[in-house]
Amino acid sequence: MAQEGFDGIELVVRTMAQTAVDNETYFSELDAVVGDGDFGYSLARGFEIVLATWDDLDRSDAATFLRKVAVIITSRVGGTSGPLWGTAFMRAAAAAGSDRIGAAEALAMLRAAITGIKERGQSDVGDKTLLDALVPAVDALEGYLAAGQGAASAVTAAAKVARASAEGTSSMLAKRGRAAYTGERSIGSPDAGAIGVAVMFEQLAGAWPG
Amino acid sequence: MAQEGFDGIELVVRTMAQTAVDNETYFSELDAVVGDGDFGYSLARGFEIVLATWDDLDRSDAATFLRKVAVIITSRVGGTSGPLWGTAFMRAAAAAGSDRIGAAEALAMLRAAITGIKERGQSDVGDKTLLDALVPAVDALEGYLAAGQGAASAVTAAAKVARASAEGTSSMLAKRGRAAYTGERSIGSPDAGAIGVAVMFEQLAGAWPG
Amino acid sequence: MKKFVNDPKDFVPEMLRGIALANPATLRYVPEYNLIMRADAPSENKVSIVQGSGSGHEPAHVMIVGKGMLDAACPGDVFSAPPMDYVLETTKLLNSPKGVLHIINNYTGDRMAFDMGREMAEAEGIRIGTVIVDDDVAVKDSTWTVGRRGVAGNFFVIKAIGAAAEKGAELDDLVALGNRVNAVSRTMGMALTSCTPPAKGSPLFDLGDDEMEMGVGIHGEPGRRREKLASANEIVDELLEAVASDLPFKKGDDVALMVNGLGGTPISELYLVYGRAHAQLTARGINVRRNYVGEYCTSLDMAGCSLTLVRLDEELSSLLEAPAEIPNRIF
Amino acid sequence: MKKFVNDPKDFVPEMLRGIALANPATLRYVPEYNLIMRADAPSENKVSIVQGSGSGHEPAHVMIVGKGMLDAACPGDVFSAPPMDYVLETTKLLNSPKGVLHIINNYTGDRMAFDMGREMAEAEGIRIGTVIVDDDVAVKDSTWTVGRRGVAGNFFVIKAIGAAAEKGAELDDLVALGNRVNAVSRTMGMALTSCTPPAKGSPLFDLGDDEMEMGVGIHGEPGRRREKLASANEIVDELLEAVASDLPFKKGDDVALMVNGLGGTPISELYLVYGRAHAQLTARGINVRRNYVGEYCTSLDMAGCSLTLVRLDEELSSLLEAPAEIPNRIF
Ligand SMILES: Nc1ncnc2c1ncn2[C@@H]1O[C@H](COP(=O)(O)OP(=O)(O)O)[C@@H](O)[C@H]1O
Ligand SMILES: Nc1ncnc2c1ncn2[C@@H]1O[C@H](COP(=O)(O)OP(=O)(O)O)[C@@H](O)[C@H]1O
Ligand SMILES: [Mg+2]
Ligand SMILES: [Mg+2]
Ligand SMILES: [Mg+2]
Ligand SMILES: [Mg+2]
Repeated sequence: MAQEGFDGIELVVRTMAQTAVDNETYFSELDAVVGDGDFGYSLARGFEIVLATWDDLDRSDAATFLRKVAVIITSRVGGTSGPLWGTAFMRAAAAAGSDRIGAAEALAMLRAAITGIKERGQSDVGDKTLLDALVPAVDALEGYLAAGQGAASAVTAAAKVARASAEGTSSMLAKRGRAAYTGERSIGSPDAGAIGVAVMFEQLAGAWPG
Repeated sequence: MAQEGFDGIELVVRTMAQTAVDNETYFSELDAVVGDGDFGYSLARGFEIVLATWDDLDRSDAATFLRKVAVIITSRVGGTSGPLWGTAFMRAAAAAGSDRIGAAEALAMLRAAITGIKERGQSDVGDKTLLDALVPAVDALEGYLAAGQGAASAVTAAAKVARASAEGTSSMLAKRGRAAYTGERSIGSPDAGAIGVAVMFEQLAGAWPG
Repeated sequence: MKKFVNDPKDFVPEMLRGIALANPATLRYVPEYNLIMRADAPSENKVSIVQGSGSGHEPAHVMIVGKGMLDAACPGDVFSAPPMDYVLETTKLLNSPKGVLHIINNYTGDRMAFDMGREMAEAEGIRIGTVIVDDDVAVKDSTWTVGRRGVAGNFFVIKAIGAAAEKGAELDDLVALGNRVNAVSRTMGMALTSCTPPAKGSPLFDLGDDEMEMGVGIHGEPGRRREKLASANEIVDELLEAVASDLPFKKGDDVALMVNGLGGTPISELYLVYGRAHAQLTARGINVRRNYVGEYCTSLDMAGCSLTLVRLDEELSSLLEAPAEIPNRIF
Repeated sequence: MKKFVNDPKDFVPEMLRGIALANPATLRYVPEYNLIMRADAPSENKVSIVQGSGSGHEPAHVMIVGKGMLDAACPGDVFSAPPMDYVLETTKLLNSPKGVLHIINNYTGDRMAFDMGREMAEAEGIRIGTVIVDDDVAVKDSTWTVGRRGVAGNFFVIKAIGAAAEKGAELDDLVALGNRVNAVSRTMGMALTSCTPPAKGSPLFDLGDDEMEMGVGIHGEPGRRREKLASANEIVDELLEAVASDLPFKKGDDVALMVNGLGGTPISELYLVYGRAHAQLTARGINVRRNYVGEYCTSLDMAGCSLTLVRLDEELSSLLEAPAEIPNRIF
């Protein structure tokens, strides 16, 4: 029997996947500025398989479901994104447990994903990576939920933070990833991964049952 | 002692050389349309040496002088133009004889050059080559001189014929040279060599002591 | 996009299929993992040498699989490190009692994929050694970057390791050899034009008609700086100064000099560049003992080149001279 | 102009100097006649094999001088046949009691230069044989043209003759062999982009973003027709049909298949093209016994390719397989 609270996770994954596929060209263009222009292509190749196999993904519980997604991402996505996003899904799966997934559990999973990305990427907030959108957005989400906001409005507010933070990476100097090779020249354009995260949050805000 | 009538030959050669050097880019552009774009470059590489060594060229007699020019052209000009123009100068030298050079002698030299080009190129009038400017121009020159015109006005009139004939090659189908490979596609643009000959005639008309 | 391409998503597999068809007796293509391997690998008596990296750098690395060089290459898509899965499965297929050696260009994605793949392969009991190539002097090392990039110098690391492995060297010795070759190899590249990834369909970056990018990466990453287009001699002198002063290479050193085309530059120009570089090194008292002029590690159709210097000793020279049998051949 | 060039007039000599510096032990460069020759040529016991043609087609022919291939190449400037003088002086320098063989691509300028050079050399008592290469099926032969052009097929003529000459074959036999190889070789090329001669500084012709030129010449001469840009598979199929139906190549034939890059196309794309061509030939029942993928006869920096088919027999196969030692090498 499907686990309670599972719908939310399905919605998040499906929105991420659809956003990645819909924005393939845009995300690649962003990565072309100081990177190598494959971010959107790489993500789309993995997430399009998530969508294509959507109905057949094992839904025994949230952890299993997320592990299946993680396997698709790690086996089909190359570049830096494959290991990073794959690790994120794998860690989220591990944190999912088998109980009911409420706000606290969801936040724990997001935190686990962030920790996984940091470890895998040997990176942190301030390095001009997707973490610079993801971490502030999750912080905000946590704050809004703690303040008693409903999920829908908390996600919407978090999406605004993600967007602002992602745009804010423009003024940062890249310290991780391919953009870091360019030193000073990385300043002046936003990080592709951070914008990617912001767009996913925005799409999620739009899709969340209000 | 320098041969009588030699000045005219020097003027012709010098004008040809200067014209080739001045029109390097233009002549190459013409050759680029259905050829390989090196006609101007090739001619200029030979004739610039003619100019650079001008004062030192052996002037014992017209034949020797022209033979020296022929050697420079054959040893420094590649492509089809080297053998063709080298042969032309060589045959003109052979026809120069050692007597005074008047109109008849000059015409004989031009005819010898034409025959040399035809033999070397296995080509004739109508093949869309420089012959299609050179032959009508020399025919005209002969006609005007026979009709009693002075050299200056005969050259000017011949230059007009050269120009009209060269432009007229536009409607012709190339049967010799690199342009011939393009078949029907050679129609619509003039032959580079023919235009080259016309420009040389025009420059000569301008330079001829009136 | 002026390319020979069908569906851009099939670009890499269709290229690999071409390589396989051209070398039916010696190579095996495993489509599931984008893998090109020696048909006779793995061998019980030989460490298996594996290199993965993004595609778009051909002949590196899929066209240098063969006796005396790589046992397998598992490329990712154009400019993307292979997914971890490919690394793992390739490692399993190439498993030898003498071990498997991973040669990795120093990029975040490549290192992550190989780290994860190694972890999982070791969990299955496979012995793995790792050599990281980071020869690009364009990128100034600093505490906060991931270090220098791996570029055309990987040819020398692979060639030396490949030759030594063929002679039966042990895994640890090969790792030491690879590190030693990498430590004496320095490269810098520059772009005259951008390159066009098939999936993008347009140039990766814009470079003005009168501009060039000094220190460009082989994935089109921006370099040290953009400059006004200069003459061949000026370009060579600048690259050479950056490369030679880095190790530094000194008067009396014996070196291998590689002029590597980035994909869109004709070999005529590469020899012109070689002539200048050789003459300038000679003037510095550096002896060019071996040379390489052609394409070794490209960036799709980018016009440009890189210069690599490798300091030679007897052992390295003889490993570089050893024969090899790879798809990338003249006859 | 995005090129490695100093003064365009020095382009060819500077390239030749680079080749000479890269091969000091085996080659000699004679600047007066733009000549690259084997350092150990001429030999009393071997016919000297000479090829001249315009430059801009590298590695043809200056980078394939060496044991087993050419004894000398005397190129003209970019896309210009060598002046007659170079032909004559090269022939004199390479004079051997067994004779000198001229291999000539069928262009007016080249034939004239070699005709004149031959005449003058014979007057000096040198024995000369001539082989004309005209493998390009793009140009329809007719009574009034100079016949087909010589393009990438010249590699096979040179390779076979070079190998046979090394074994001591006589001049007349080499001429017969060259004609025989030429008679079973067919090529057609196509351009995705134009090329830029250094002295011109701009593209030789204009090709729209959505256009390609089928049957282009290696000097940028227009081809059969300009078409809308097509997929790799469609292009290969069209070239193959033109080439295969010309000899014609028949079911059961053993062939060598060459995919030749024109200078600006990366080898990744050439292998993609190869894969399609090989598969299509197999489908026709034509057996690809040998293959060549890379750059053999280019057109400066032109993006594009040509396909060559050569019908093989035992003798030709073994001549093609024979070793050779030329500047154009991988290691
Ligand atoms: N070490 C890292 N830690 C976290 N995120 C990273 C790291 N390196 C890169 N990224 C993120 O990944 C994005 C690039 O992904 P991708 O294009 O797949 O990588 P690449 O092509 O450089 O291998 C960057 O925009 C950045 O947000
Ligand atoms: N067989 C020929 N006979 C006479 N003139 C010729 C012949 N072939 C070419 N030409 C002339 O030479 C010109 C081209 O010269 P050039 O560019 O040096 O030759 P290519 O580059 O084709 O070897 C043509 O425009 C034409 O006028
Ligand atoms: Mg990227
Ligand atoms: Mg021409
Ligand atoms: Mg990448
Ligand atoms: Mg020419």
